[in-house]
Amino acid sequence: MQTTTMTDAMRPPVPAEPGAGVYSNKLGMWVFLASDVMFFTALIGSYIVLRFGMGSAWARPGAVLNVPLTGLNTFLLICSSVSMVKAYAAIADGKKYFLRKVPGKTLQDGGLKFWLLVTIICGAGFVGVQVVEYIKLVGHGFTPTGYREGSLLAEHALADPVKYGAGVAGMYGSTFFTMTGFHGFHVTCGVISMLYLYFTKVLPEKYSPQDYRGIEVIGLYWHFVDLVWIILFTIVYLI
Amino acid sequence: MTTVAHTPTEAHHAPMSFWRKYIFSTDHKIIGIQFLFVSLFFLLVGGLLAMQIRWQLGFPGKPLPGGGILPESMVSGGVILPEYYIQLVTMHGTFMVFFAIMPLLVGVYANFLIPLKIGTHDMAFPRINMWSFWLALLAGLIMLAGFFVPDGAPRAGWTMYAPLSARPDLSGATISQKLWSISIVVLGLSSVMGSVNYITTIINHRAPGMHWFRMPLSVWALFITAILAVLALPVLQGAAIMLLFDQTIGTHFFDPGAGGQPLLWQHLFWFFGHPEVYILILPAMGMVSDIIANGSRKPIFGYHSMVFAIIGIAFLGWIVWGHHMFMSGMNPTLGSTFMVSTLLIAVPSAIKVFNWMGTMWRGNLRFHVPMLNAIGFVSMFTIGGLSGIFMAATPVDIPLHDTQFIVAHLHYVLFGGSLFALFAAIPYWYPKMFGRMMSERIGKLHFFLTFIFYNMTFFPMHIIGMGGQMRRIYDPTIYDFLKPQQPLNVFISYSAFALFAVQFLFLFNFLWSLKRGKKAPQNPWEDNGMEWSLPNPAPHGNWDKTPNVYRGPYEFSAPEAGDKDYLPQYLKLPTDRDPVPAPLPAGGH
Amino acid sequence: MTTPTTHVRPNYMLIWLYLFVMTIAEVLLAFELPVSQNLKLILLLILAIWKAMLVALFFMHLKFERWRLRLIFIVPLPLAVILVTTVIMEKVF
Amino acid sequence: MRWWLPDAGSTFAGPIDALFLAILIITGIALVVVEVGLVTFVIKYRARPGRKAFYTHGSTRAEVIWTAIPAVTMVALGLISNHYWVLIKDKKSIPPNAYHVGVHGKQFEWQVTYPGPDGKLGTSDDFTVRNQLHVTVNEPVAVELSSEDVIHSLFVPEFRLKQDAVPGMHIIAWFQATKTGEFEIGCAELCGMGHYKMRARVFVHTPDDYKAWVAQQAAGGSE
Repeated sequence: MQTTTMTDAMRPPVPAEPGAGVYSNKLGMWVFLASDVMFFTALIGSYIVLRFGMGSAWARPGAVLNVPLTGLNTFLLICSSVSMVKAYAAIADGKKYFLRKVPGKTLQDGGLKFWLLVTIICGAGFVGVQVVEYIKLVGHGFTPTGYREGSLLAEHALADPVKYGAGVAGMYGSTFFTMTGFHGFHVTCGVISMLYLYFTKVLPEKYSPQDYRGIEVIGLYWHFVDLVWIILFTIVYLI
Repeated sequence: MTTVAHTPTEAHHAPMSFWRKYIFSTDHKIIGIQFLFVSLFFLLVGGLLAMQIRWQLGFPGKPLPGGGILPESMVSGGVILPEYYIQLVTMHGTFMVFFAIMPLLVGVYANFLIPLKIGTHDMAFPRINMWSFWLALLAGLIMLAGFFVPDGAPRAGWTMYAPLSARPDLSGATISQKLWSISIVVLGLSSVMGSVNYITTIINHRAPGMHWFRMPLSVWALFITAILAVLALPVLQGAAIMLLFDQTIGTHFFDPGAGGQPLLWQHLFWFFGHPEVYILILPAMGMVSDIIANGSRKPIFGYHSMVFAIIGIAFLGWIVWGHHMFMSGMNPTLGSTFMVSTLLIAVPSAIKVFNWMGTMWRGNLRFHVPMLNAIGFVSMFTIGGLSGIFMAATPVDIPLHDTQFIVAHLHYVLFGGSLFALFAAIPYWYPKMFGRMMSERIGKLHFFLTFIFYNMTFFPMHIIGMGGQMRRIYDPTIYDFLKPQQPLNVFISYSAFALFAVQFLFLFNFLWSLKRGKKAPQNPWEDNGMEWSLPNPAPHGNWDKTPNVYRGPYEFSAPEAGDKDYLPQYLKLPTDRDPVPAPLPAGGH
Repeated sequence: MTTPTTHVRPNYMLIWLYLFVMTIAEVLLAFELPVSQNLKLILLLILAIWKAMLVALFFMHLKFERWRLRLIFIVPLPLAVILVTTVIMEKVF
Repeated sequence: MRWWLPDAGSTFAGPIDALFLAILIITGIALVVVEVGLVTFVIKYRARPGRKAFYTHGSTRAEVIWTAIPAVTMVALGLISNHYWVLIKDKKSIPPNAYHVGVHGKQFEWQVTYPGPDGKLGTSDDFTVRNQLHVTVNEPVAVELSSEDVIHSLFVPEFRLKQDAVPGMHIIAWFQATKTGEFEIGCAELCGMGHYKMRARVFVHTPDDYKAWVAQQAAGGSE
């Protein structure tokens, strides 16, 4: 598979010196993920600090947020993560196809095209559900500035200030929308990148067991986004 | 993400258009040069702002010369208004830190030097590198736009302490405060892109034989700097996003009325801010190490401890941020912890200073302009480092905190440190960039005048700071206790004007030498670095064939060198064996 | 030119099942089970970290990478912990 | 012209100034060593034809020495400093007999609230005076700092007193003035365009004068 062009000969055989032991795109993605850890540290850390500063004044879990809907979303993201890793395994084994019959089995065997499509659909589904969630929340009166005056939630909060954390609703809205919003932004970026790869690289069958860098790198990003969501789901929705 | 590592370098086959070659270039050297011109421009802008600050402090109430061209919202009858003065101090700090010193050291020299010094053809991701430059420029322009919107530039100091920065009704600046946040988010993105590139390139693209402990200290310093940037900038980005949301959509992160915490901003800002301080000085230390070894014709004294000192400074840099907040009402127990970690930074810094001196000891010193400026760096950085001890000791920090003493300290580090290092680095690698030498004579004149006026400007600031003059005050003369030291303020202002004027010598030298400078020989400084195996200026794609590295970077006056007093890393002696490249990783490369 | 991946591939569907079961356990723990607030908090955090570890180790293959690559992802974590604990200590006068 | 710290006006000034002097001597020695060394090397080892530099990669012993000396010095300095830091800033160090006054920062003035004749803050006989802090000499005073809008910083150079006033936080700073007279207060944290003019005064009275002043104020005095 190695086509030795003039350009390749000029470049150092990567890595010339023992580096991280992986190709540069993957290394670069890992460094970027380390950087993203710090970005989410700023957002999540601030949430933890601010919430800690409030004592027990925070709204009770499930009072404002729709946990079953988000539970569905979590399920979607976990599914997309496993389909992503299946896509990676498929291309590493050279399965470029969509679905193929396996003798002696009823289920067809999925290839890269199938699993990446599943990932994209689940990812897009996640974003879609999040948009629906936001619209519903804002409709109920939950906004980044707190409970909107005269809204349903504001009335509830008046009736049961402890359950709805009436005193700190502003901070609740601020942290909730910032954290989940930037997570949603990351998911959206991932879906767009995967769509781009799907049409420019996966459908034309440009990946091979010798070179599947794009799939592995976007996979790392995608699993990281999933990982952040696992943490967010627990600390924002359940605690 | 997938193809960037293999952008074909058609440079060797077909001539590229002017636009591809010099404007939307992916060549690391062109990007470095683009950064150089842009950040020199911002350096000039920052300097102009500083002159206005000095005018106001030296001569409060007197009309600013040429102030007539400024609009009525900034000056009244030629006299600087308090609201404009605060914009001046805010934007001076912002421009100098984020758009002058940081891109000059990291944007220019990380881009330019890393591939050349580790013997590779370009960055790992050349296209991301190009984006990094254009985003940095965009961020700079957004920041500059602050001066031209209604209400003028941001007014909360470069540290943007909330809630002053979060509430336009308190600061008086509505639009530009938001522009500041947006600009910083964009700049953070640019820095992260650049740093991911630097780290990946250094880890994975070193030429055969360039072991970790054969890398020049400049590359080590830039590597550690990139690690600091990649981990610190996102924290600032996150904080700036929260600030932006506070300013625009009404969130309450830093709003004490709704349970927000103003100190949270300070913690996040300085958690980024202290590593940032080392981002601004480590590359300078690295380049100065290279230049001092060259000027002394001696191997650097204690190479390994120099590397570990850089790593030590970077590590300690993460656990000292609280020393910016000793007076902020932070828990005093935390203050004690931060004091100890801060004082410990003196140890690696001392190692570096003494090792530089050890390098000069029994050397054969050549006083070319880069060497002069490097010696200037060592002596001035020492003052800056030592004056830091006063403020690290918490009780002594009480009278000195937020006074002109800290202004003196930070300028000794950033001007006496980083800028002197740049005055050394720019002429040193100028031939590699442009193929010509900068004038030695003007360079020496510039060094001596700068050295004198610089000390006359910033040393007295220690004294007025001890006297208690607060930072960022518009008019010190309204205070009885500051009135007696006003003559010193006047003296500082005159020195500052002279210092600024002298910098035009450098600017002239820089621009004039582009066309008229002496043609550079291949290795003008008789240096050992990999970059000097290339013609000047270095061609696109650097080497035709990947070079081999045979030894460490500082083999000056080595016995094997024979009658020469230097032994380049790329020179193969009969006794040297060719290094063996490492095996390739799975999944592509 | 390239060397094939040498490690035995983990059973990804099994890990998916773990994640799924643990998510359900989390929701049940948060809303249905009668345990004290503090215990709930600790159990939820343990479950979340466990899930995150599963994703990082198996889906992101950290279990099969060399230490020098793992290090890249590990380095920011103590920094995050330092930042958050310090700022929280702020409140504990 | 003043070339030193402002005149001492509180009990903190003694230790702080002594520590300042100690650090000045330590850093002064280090500075002289470095600068004299540099100048000597520049003169002594300047390039001369036919000379070659001494080829060495360093000396572990020398490096251990110049690592150990700063390390020991800094740890010692840290221990000494911490003693006084705790004395000045720790909440537990505020003398129990301290006289509490409230200082409220606001763009751009200091509002000082006095406890009135009953000696307690938060009671109905409190009264507030703009930009004037009146205290008794040789008596510990605890300043309860708060802020209306942005971060301010109460700074009295003569007292070596500086403490930020942060909105949403209640911070107590204490001091004990050692001589009577009138001193200036400045704001040491950028608080907006009027930052420079956030100027106020401290009046340090003898106990009798202070009592007279409080009585006059409580009676709806001239201020």
